[in-house]
Amino acid sequence: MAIITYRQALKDALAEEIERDENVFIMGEEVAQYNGAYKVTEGLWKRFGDKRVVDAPISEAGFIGLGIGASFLGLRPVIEMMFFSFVYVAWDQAVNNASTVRYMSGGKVNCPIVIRGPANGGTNVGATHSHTPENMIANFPGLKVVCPATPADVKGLMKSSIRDNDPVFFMESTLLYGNEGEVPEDEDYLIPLGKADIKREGSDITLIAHGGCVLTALKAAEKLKKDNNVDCEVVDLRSIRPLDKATILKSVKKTNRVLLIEENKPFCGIGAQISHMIQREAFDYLDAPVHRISSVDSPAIYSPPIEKIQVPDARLVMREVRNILQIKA
Amino acid sequence: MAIITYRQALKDALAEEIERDENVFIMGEEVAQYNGAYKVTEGLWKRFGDKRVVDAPISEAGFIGLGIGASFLGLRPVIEMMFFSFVYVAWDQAVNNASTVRYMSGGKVNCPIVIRGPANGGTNVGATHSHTPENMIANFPGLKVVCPATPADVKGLMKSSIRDNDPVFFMESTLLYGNEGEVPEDEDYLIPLGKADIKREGSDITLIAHGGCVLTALKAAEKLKKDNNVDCEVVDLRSIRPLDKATILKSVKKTNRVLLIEENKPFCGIGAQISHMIQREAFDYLDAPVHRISSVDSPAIYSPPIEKIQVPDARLVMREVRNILQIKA
Amino acid sequence: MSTETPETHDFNKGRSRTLEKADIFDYAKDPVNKAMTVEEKLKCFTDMVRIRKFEQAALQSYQKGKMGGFLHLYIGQEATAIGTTSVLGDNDHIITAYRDHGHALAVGMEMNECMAELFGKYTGCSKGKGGSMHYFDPEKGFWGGHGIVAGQTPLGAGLAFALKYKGIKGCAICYLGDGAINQGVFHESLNLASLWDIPVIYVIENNGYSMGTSQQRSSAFPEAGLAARANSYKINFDTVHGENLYEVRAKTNIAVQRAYEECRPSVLEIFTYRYYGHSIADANHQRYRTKEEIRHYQENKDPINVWEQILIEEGHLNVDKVKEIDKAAKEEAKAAIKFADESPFPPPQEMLSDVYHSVDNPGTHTNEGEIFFNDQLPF
Amino acid sequence: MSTETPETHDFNKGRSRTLEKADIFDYAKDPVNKAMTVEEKLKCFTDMVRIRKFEQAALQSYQKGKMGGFLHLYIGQEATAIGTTSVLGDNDHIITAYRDHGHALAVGMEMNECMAELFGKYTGCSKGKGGSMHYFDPEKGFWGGHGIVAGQTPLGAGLAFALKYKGIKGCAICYLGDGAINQGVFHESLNLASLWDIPVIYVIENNGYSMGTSQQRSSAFPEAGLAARANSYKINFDTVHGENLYEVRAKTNIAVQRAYEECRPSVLEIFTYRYYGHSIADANHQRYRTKEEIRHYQENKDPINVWEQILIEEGHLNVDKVKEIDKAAKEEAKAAIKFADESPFPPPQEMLSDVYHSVDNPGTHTNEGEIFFNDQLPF
Ligand SMILES: Cc1ncc(C[n+]2csc(CCOP(=O)(O)OP(=O)(O)O)c2C)c(N)n1
Ligand SMILES: Cc1ncc(C[n+]2csc(CCOP(=O)(O)OP(=O)(O)O)c2C)c(N)n1
Ligand SMILES: [Mg+2]
Ligand SMILES: [Mg+2]
Repeated sequence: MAIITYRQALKDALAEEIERDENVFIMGEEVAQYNGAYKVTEGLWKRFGDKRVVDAPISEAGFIGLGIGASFLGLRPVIEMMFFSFVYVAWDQAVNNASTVRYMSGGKVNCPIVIRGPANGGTNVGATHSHTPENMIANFPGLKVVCPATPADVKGLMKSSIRDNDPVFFMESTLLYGNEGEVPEDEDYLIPLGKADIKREGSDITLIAHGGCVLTALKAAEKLKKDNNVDCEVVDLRSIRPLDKATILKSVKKTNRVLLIEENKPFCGIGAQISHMIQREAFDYLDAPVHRISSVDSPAIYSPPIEKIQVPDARLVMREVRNILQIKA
Repeated sequence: MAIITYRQALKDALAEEIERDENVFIMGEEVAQYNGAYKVTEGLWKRFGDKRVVDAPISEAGFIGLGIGASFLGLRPVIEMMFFSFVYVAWDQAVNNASTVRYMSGGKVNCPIVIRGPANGGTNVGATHSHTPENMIANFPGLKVVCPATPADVKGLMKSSIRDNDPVFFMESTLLYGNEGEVPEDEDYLIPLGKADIKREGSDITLIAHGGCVLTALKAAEKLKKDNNVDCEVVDLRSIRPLDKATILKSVKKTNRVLLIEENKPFCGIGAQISHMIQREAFDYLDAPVHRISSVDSPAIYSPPIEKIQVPDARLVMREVRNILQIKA
Repeated sequence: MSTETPETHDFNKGRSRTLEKADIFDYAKDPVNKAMTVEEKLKCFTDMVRIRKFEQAALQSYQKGKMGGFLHLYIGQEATAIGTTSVLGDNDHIITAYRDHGHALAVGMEMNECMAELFGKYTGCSKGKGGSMHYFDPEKGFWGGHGIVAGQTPLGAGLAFALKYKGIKGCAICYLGDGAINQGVFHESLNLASLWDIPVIYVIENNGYSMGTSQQRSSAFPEAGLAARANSYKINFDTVHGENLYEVRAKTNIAVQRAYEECRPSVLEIFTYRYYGHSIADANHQRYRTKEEIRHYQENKDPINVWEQILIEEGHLNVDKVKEIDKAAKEEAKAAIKFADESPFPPPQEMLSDVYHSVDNPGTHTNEGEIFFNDQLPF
Repeated sequence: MSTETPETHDFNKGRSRTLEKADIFDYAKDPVNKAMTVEEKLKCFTDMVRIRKFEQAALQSYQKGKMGGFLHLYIGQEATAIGTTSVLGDNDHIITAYRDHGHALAVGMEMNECMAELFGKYTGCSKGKGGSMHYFDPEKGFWGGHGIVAGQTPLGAGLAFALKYKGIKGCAICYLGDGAINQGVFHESLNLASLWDIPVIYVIENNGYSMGTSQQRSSAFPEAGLAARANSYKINFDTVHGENLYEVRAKTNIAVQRAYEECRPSVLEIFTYRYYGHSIADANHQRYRTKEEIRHYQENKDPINVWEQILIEEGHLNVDKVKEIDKAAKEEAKAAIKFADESPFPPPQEMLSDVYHSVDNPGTHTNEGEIFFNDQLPF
């Protein structure tokens, strides 16, 4: 195992799958000659050439639609959104076409496409650029949604996503790209979609998160252990749809208390769905209502110090855990 | 009070507001000369002319964006979506521009636009045409979402929506257009956004719904009374954002049992949010977990008899109420 | 007859800019038409008749309450689907909008599966899941049936892109309506197609109206012709009299050869007409167009009549033979109704299949966990 | 000097199709320029210098860590913002993309509020909520500042639509980049603008690149010029040498008069150049363009230098005066930094204001119930 960045792990996954399957190609704005706005595809154009790494004009609806059509004939496009916020200009193509075509054809048409890119706030790029649409996308039966938090996960999940025969929305975070971690070098290192990972075991409370919030939860958990001797279990969902209900419920039944942490806006965010599911299926195990932390319910603010607290941070997680456990700070 | 259809009540609201405020105009595909695909605007073009009732080409992103821009200067466009599913081709304009502009301008720009049209399944028009995006739209801070179920409500809420200075998504149902009911004729008949209506009082269980599902809930409630002597309270949300939390919680605290009914797809649907809210704020009042009925979690199927049961029906509501109350059928 | 230039009382003055006189004998001499066997010519005739009889039968069944939702009839436009697809080869593909029955039958889909789909039956081409607007038969190169106006336009580019990527000499035809050209995604698709040399052919079936809206009311500069929007992207374009099968074939074939040989896109605007309303719900279609206009097209520009006349003049067809073909098509449609009527609806559990490949093919994916989120099911 | 036709070593051969020789003296003689007072001429110069100094100061502050997010510099393009807005009247409006500092200062926004916005301060033009990409000042007719490429294009049509609706003689200028023209929504906007006679002027600021992509790699048929896409919609268009303020003004004025008198849209493509990378993050902008190319523009086509030369030749400016103006602008920028630095950040509760008009103006709406759904707040 090598210690590499999230960005490098992602790039390795892409490169390995391009190498492995001639139907895999990457398409997006500035992914080739420019090496990617966030350098995820750095060096791939040089290595694989124009056919496999394709620079597209600024017309997301056009090239996502094109990718979907190409996938019908067996190609496996990996489409980069420079920011996931930009998928909104292609929303009909991405969610309506990709999610319905298999169904409406009675199973005759498949759509093995991956749409990937960063979906996070906290980088002071303003409201138009900071959307986190994983909840909306996962609302569509027919789509899959993956949100990896660590270098190892991003690699194993990207490889599974590319090999998947359904449309997968693969949501990264610009704030994670530089993080380092151990990553298996096995070329068939595949993590199943829909398998959560317990990133920290604990018995007092279950913290459930995905993407960047997993790290926030872990940070808070360490601090809570130190400060209050509280043992948090941290469940990293990794995949939103499919969702590892079994792992979630098992942990909740063990700890009897839950705090959901997400960067989604609250109304109908991921946390709402999981909260409903937990109270529905583990009602009698709950010692307290399911608590939840999300981004503050307003458009993303630019002002850097204010945006910092608009998205969930460890301090707030700690405050809420203490609140649930009725510990005085 | 006159007995008129939902369609007529909507049309009256539009006509009265056009008459009242010279900044109000209607724009959409086939709204003028064709009288509207669902005849909501029938006669308005003849009465008010080209300026106030505008036929638009098929370019939803273009004319929704145009409406948003026009609203900056004080016009009050009412944009018809022939189907609400078509808002997806204009998603970036509708949700990103409309929801962020006031915030990003520090409050300097307002966007008093209404985007209205039917958002329902159950009419055998297939997966591409049957989306119910109220959950996704309400996810955006900055937007308001209204879903009226009755002729009186559609009138009072439309009038309030047009007079509102924020962007309002007004979601109707083709299945309700023909329904009749008493409607006040007062030209200032305004129903506040965010005020739920208890459409039926009861003490055994609270049924919460919006749009067409309110009628499903009422039908089930009558039958349950007759068959099982169960008294259901039916809360019609009417408005999704703002949301009448007080009325919801009050009813739940009275009945101690809840069934949420919605046509949304389940994952992160409206019901998820309300379920979370109820268990969070009325945990100790719940005698059973919050139950929920949504559309079956697949794209809308065409086949008419199958689609009938894909969306919530009274039979299923009754089954679930009996299940919650542990009544044998 | 079809040889006249569009008259000024044509529904849409915007489109009546002078076209060269369509000389059927010239197009008949086009190599792609000269190469046609008598059998092929008769097949085109038969298939056009079959589309018409199929839809007439479907309409009747609709009126009897046998189906729901929309029904967009193609009647009047038959030469477009038949003419364009008749010059295609095995490596070519097509994709269209919701007015898709004609294209489906043109590529060889059976009346039975098509009718059963309208009835929402399990034996339908999409198992009753897609309905009228969403027919599919990838094995015959038919990729739908798409309900969102212009939503299919980048998909069509994608099909052609895939052919090029795989080194297959082929093309994709993507059909769209005259109203669809105002959707932005079509322009994005044109730009990509030209920029990347994608062998896609956009066929604008200009039937004069998008629902109740004529081109003058929806498209700026209609007098230039809608296909002329291709100009901005340096894409070759042409206009076609849609009632003349020879002309449709000849001009489509030029585009197909361009796709094969130069890997370049084309845009064709085919002037045609729909006799019925926009859909079954459009009962008042005589509000936006006159009876005379409809009659004018039916009498002078009916694609089946025009082709019938040609084949009679060429000596390949006579009145008896026409009657025979008519009758056979009618009976085929009638049998399709019977088939559809007697077929079962999909079982309710079918609601949850064909959503995910991974669910329908367990063991082929690395997937775990819950993928559906039903609190309870109605069956 | 600016009079030469673009050389073949220009960054983008696609755009170097023959333009008529730009004769500054001709444009100087244009009525709109002849009518300029010396004061107005100097104001244009001063304002271009102010934009440049403001951005240079902003860049330095960025490098010192005073702000976050993006910073898209306008330096090199100043004559576009100043030239186009200088012919506008009180009833005219503008809207632009994320590269918006130049336009903001051009309409008279203060350096202080603009700099404070970059610093994320409460005294910023958007209270620190919008940031660099999202400046607004409706009172000065400036409607943003929009982050989504081409997302502002229908909004611009909407502003102009509202003027016409209200019977106000005015127009709206909507600026966009050369990369933005490939977004479908721009085409939808052009169609609507022409179809409905909307007095909107689209100004394509063609600085040669969209991030690292030249027009040849993103736009089919670049040799026709990007403005030529207006052709499809029968919209008048023109191309403009962006380094020559007289030319920018003269050609903008023609479009403005067309909007006033005929209520017709226009498209202008202004050839210009950005000296810095796409944004502060684009450190490697010399990967996609050469140092020579940048130097060529700076030496031959710098809008401030060109205008300076003209005013010196006209006798309105001299070296000392230039220095004075430079110095004043620098000091103004420095003061703005001080202002921004000393201003407070918005209080955390500000997060929840300016989301809804109804929340900020209680009593003015018929609204009840919960509108925010925070389980808890961080402050
Ligand atoms: C995005 C979108 N907007 C609106 C509609 C509703 N609609 C369906 S067909 C149609 C008219 C299309 O006309 P045209 O493209 O000319 O095709 P035709 O029906 O004449 O074959 C409209 C407005 C839709 N399906 N999708
Ligand atoms: C829909 C969308 N796609 C992509 C981006 C990312 N992006 C921001 S600016 C830009 C380049 C735009 O170039 P151009 O239109 O030429 O304007 P310029 O930056 O040169 O002023 C890109 C790709 C975006 N903001 N929005
Ligand atoms: Mg049409
Ligand atoms: Mg540019």
